[in-house]
Amino acid sequence: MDDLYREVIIEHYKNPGFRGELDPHDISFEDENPLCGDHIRIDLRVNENEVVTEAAFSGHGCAISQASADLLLEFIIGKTLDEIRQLTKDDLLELLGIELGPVRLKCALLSLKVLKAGVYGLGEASDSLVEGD
Amino acid sequence: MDDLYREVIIEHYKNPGFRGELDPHDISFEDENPLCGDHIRIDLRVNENEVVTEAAFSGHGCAISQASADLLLEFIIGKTLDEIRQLTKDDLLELLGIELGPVRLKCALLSLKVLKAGVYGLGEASDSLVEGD
Amino acid sequence: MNPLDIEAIRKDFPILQREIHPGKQLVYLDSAATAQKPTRVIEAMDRYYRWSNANIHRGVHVLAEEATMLYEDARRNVAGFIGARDAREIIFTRNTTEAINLVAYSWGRANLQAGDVIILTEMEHHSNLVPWQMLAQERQVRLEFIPVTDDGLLDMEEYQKLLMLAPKLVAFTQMSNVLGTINPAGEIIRLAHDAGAITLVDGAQSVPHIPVNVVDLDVDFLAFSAHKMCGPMGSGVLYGKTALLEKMPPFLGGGDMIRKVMLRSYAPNSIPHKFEAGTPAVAEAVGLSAAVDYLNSIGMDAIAAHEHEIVSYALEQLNQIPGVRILGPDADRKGGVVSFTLDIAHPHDVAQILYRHGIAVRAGHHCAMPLHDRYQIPATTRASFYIYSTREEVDHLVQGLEQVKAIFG
Amino acid sequence: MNPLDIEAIRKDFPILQREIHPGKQLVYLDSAATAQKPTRVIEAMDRYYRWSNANIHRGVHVLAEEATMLYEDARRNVAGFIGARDAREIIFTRNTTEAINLVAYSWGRANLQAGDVIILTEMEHHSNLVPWQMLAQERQVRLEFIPVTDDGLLDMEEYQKLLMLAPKLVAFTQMSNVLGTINPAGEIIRLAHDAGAITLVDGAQSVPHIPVNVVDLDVDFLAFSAHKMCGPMGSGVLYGKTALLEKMPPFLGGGDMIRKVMLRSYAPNSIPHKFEAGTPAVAEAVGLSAAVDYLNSIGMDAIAAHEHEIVSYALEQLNQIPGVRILGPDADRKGGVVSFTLDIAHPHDVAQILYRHGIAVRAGHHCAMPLHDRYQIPATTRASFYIYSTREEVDHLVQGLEQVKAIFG
Ligand SMILES: Cc1ncc(COP(=O)(O)O)c(C=O)c1O
Ligand SMILES: Cc1ncc(COP(=O)(O)O)c(C=O)c1O
Repeated sequence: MDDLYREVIIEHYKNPGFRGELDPHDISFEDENPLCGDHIRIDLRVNENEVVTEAAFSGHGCAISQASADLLLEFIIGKTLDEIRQLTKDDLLELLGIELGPVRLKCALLSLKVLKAGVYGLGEASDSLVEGD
Repeated sequence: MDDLYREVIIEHYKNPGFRGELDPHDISFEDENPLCGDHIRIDLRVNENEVVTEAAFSGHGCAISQASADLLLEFIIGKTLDEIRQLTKDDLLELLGIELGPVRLKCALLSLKVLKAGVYGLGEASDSLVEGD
Repeated sequence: MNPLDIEAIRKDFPILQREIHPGKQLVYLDSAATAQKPTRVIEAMDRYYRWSNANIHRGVHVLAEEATMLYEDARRNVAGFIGARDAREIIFTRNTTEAINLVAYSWGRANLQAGDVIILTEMEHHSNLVPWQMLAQERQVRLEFIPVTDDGLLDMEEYQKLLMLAPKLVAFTQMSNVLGTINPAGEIIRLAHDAGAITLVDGAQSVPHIPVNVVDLDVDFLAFSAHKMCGPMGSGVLYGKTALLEKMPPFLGGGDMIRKVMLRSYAPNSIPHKFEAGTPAVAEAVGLSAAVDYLNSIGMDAIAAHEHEIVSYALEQLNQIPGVRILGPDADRKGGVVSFTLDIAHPHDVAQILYRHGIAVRAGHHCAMPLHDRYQIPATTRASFYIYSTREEVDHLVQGLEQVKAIFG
Repeated sequence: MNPLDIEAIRKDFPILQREIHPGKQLVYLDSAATAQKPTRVIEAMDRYYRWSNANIHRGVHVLAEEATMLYEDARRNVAGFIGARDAREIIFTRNTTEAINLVAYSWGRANLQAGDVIILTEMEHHSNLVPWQMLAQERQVRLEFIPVTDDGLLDMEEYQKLLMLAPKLVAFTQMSNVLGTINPAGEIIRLAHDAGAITLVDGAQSVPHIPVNVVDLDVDFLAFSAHKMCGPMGSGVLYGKTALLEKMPPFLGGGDMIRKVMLRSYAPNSIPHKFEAGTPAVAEAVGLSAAVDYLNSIGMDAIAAHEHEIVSYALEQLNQIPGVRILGPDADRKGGVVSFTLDIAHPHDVAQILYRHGIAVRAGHHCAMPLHDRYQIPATTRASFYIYSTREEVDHLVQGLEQVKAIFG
């Protein structure tokens, strides 16, 4: 049996460390997964060296999408924007530590997609930001 | 093996007794089978008792459609219009003496359809004239 | 009416034998999305391809004649199944969606002008919304919606008021794929006709599950899908009254739908062929016909009764679980569909965890976003039943939900 | 390139084993109408229904994920088969006819105005004529036709003249289903692009029989049908360049083609889903994918070479029969299609008598009435070949024609 709902996921879902909004922020982006209605907004504050100092997410959705956002923000604190641009699908899946079918993969990747679209300053979040391996 | 092309059919196809046009005529009608392009026109002369005295067909098409027209006209000479109105698909098939699949059936019935549409004085030949048993 | 012999019926469906996880047999509670197929339907198509496959209507060889006969027999069989008087009133499409689009493009564009009103309902599937939205946008047609009450019924008083707008068309689902509500189709149609409107019934959920008779209903158009009634994918049906179909312009152009073609113009064929352009899905029609035979052999009354029993039991059981909120009316007003939310877990997580136990349900908006908006919830978990569903499967569902609560509680 | 092992290939097709009359095995010479299906295609669909059947895209249970994966794998497989760079350029339709109608409705209605010119050819199948006639009628678009020469080729000089009309679209068949002519598609497309037109290729006859690469051709739209390439009925493909597809409005409205739906408006999904409304024909896509695998395992070059050999032999043999008149060019310019007339017998009678000998050919206008008008004949008899066709079958055809002459002579 898969361990999609291993404790760390449930823990981050029920008691997220980074839920909230940052106002003012340096970077903010939001998007949703039309398939299931999962919605994520991410706000970042970065210092003059482009290092992320603070991060928060808001929105709603399934445990996978919300826990993934929380784990992701925990991971990027102290990273540079350039390092964030290099993040891949595999990095995120490693953070989550689970295997996902194609439908739930979209839930997991939503936060990474939103994050990268924000960091790249794009008008629209594209699947190609998190695909391609 | 079926005897669709038994001698009488080929004979009526190659040497039809009633091919031609009647001018003037009392009744004339023509129609075609859009599926295969078979085309039949039938002209009739009737006397004051509504008895068919002369008949002719023209047009083009497969042996079944043309032989069927020739056999049909041979059969109706001397018949009344009322008798013609009573003719059914089975009557024609009996004249032909063959069994037909649904596609070729349309070829065989074209002459009967044209004949009855003409006798009924219809604007259009309808399949319902030769169906329904 | 005898209860169904479920044990025997389940043996007819090979997929129900599948083990999803070691020791966990498939519990398929997703029949509203698509029904499973009995062996006889699968074999009918298999036999068609191994024995009779040909293109139809224009061939004189035996394969072409057999294929034509099988295809037209399927049409007659489907006509009989819904009580249509004339097989020419049956048009084969890909699915319900295409059938409704056919009406919107052909009847709609020929008959509706700016300012004309179409009445729909708040519980429609996207398939019975978007085609009319497209038409409304193109032609400035006005869409109005019969509201849904808190307990999932159509507000018939509001409907009567909307009818005063003199609508040209009333299009509604006979059974909601989310709420399960079985709408009073006969009454809705009668009132529409009195107001001078024609009617379209989305029968995607009703035709597979309850007896439907187009003459009794006096409905003008009825659309449904083979794949939800034990038949194959790629096959759907539009029923239309002869008088309407004959006056409608063609929809798709191409082979078979024509009587004659010149370089710059064409003359259309008679119905139903006028609406079937190109090589049709013959094997799929054969499969649908086998599905109709299968459903007839069991009886639509018996099927409806069986589903009523299962859904009653499911409501009873689910209502006992704290935190479960069920959408839609009570069992007497609905078919075999139960959509619900659980307070502590998202529907996707619910479905995923159920699936760990071999239970296939669906989570999401079920192609009815506006209805979910109406209830202000983004998604639900849906269990849906069919001939092969059992009380034990409902018990599995309930046990699965207990697991969900254990994980998220 | 080795010649095909025809004996082995024929064993893959169950229907070819069928005895039509006692002692008379089926001689199937009607593959241009529809191809027969190898066991692996039939079994792929069978397995799908017995093991993985589910509705796609929105389910989290294993069946839904398997079905989604199978469906999207089929898309990628088809993309690879025609050399498309991106699987999103592949839209599943019912058949070639629907694919062409999709372009006429969506691209056509969004891009063409009164007075705009579309160039077609005199050898088009009704499927690539009627959709444009409908559009022309609705929008006062002007249709022009590349003439066909007496020996069945497109008149390229006339084409160049027509291009001076600055057409918006050039739509033509890559291979005629009557003449067998393989048109110089690359050149036609290049000239069209130079003149500022986009291009649509009807690949119904070419994709099954010769290697086709959309990137090499630089074609904008390509339409074809699964059932003519060893795949199932109810499945067709529209290839379109991403840039075009993304700008086109949706065609059919309903489930899956949307991103978001409100009561009175919707936002469309991205391509290819934008053009696939409602439950798609998943089993059929799986069948098509198996057919692609089958054709790839033999090789399109080998298939084309085999058909060239058979059609050369057929032309040689038929030309020796007095009274036979063959339409179209010589073997070097055509695929495996031979349409002919016999002076003393009508094509229907020819086909019927051949059929007595177990030989399935087609007689009629083959959905190309204007082409037959061009040659001033109402109908032809057509023999068409595929991977499983043999020289012996051509010999049977010739013997059958001798019988026709004996009866009518
Ligand atoms: C050249 C050509 N175009 C289009 C078609 C139409 O294909 P379908 O009937 O599968 O839509 C055919 C086959 O009948 C054809 O031969
Ligand atoms: C009520 C209702 N209408 C329409 C549809 C659309 O059916 P299909 O996807 O087969 O076109 C469905 C099923 O998804 C449905 O449940």
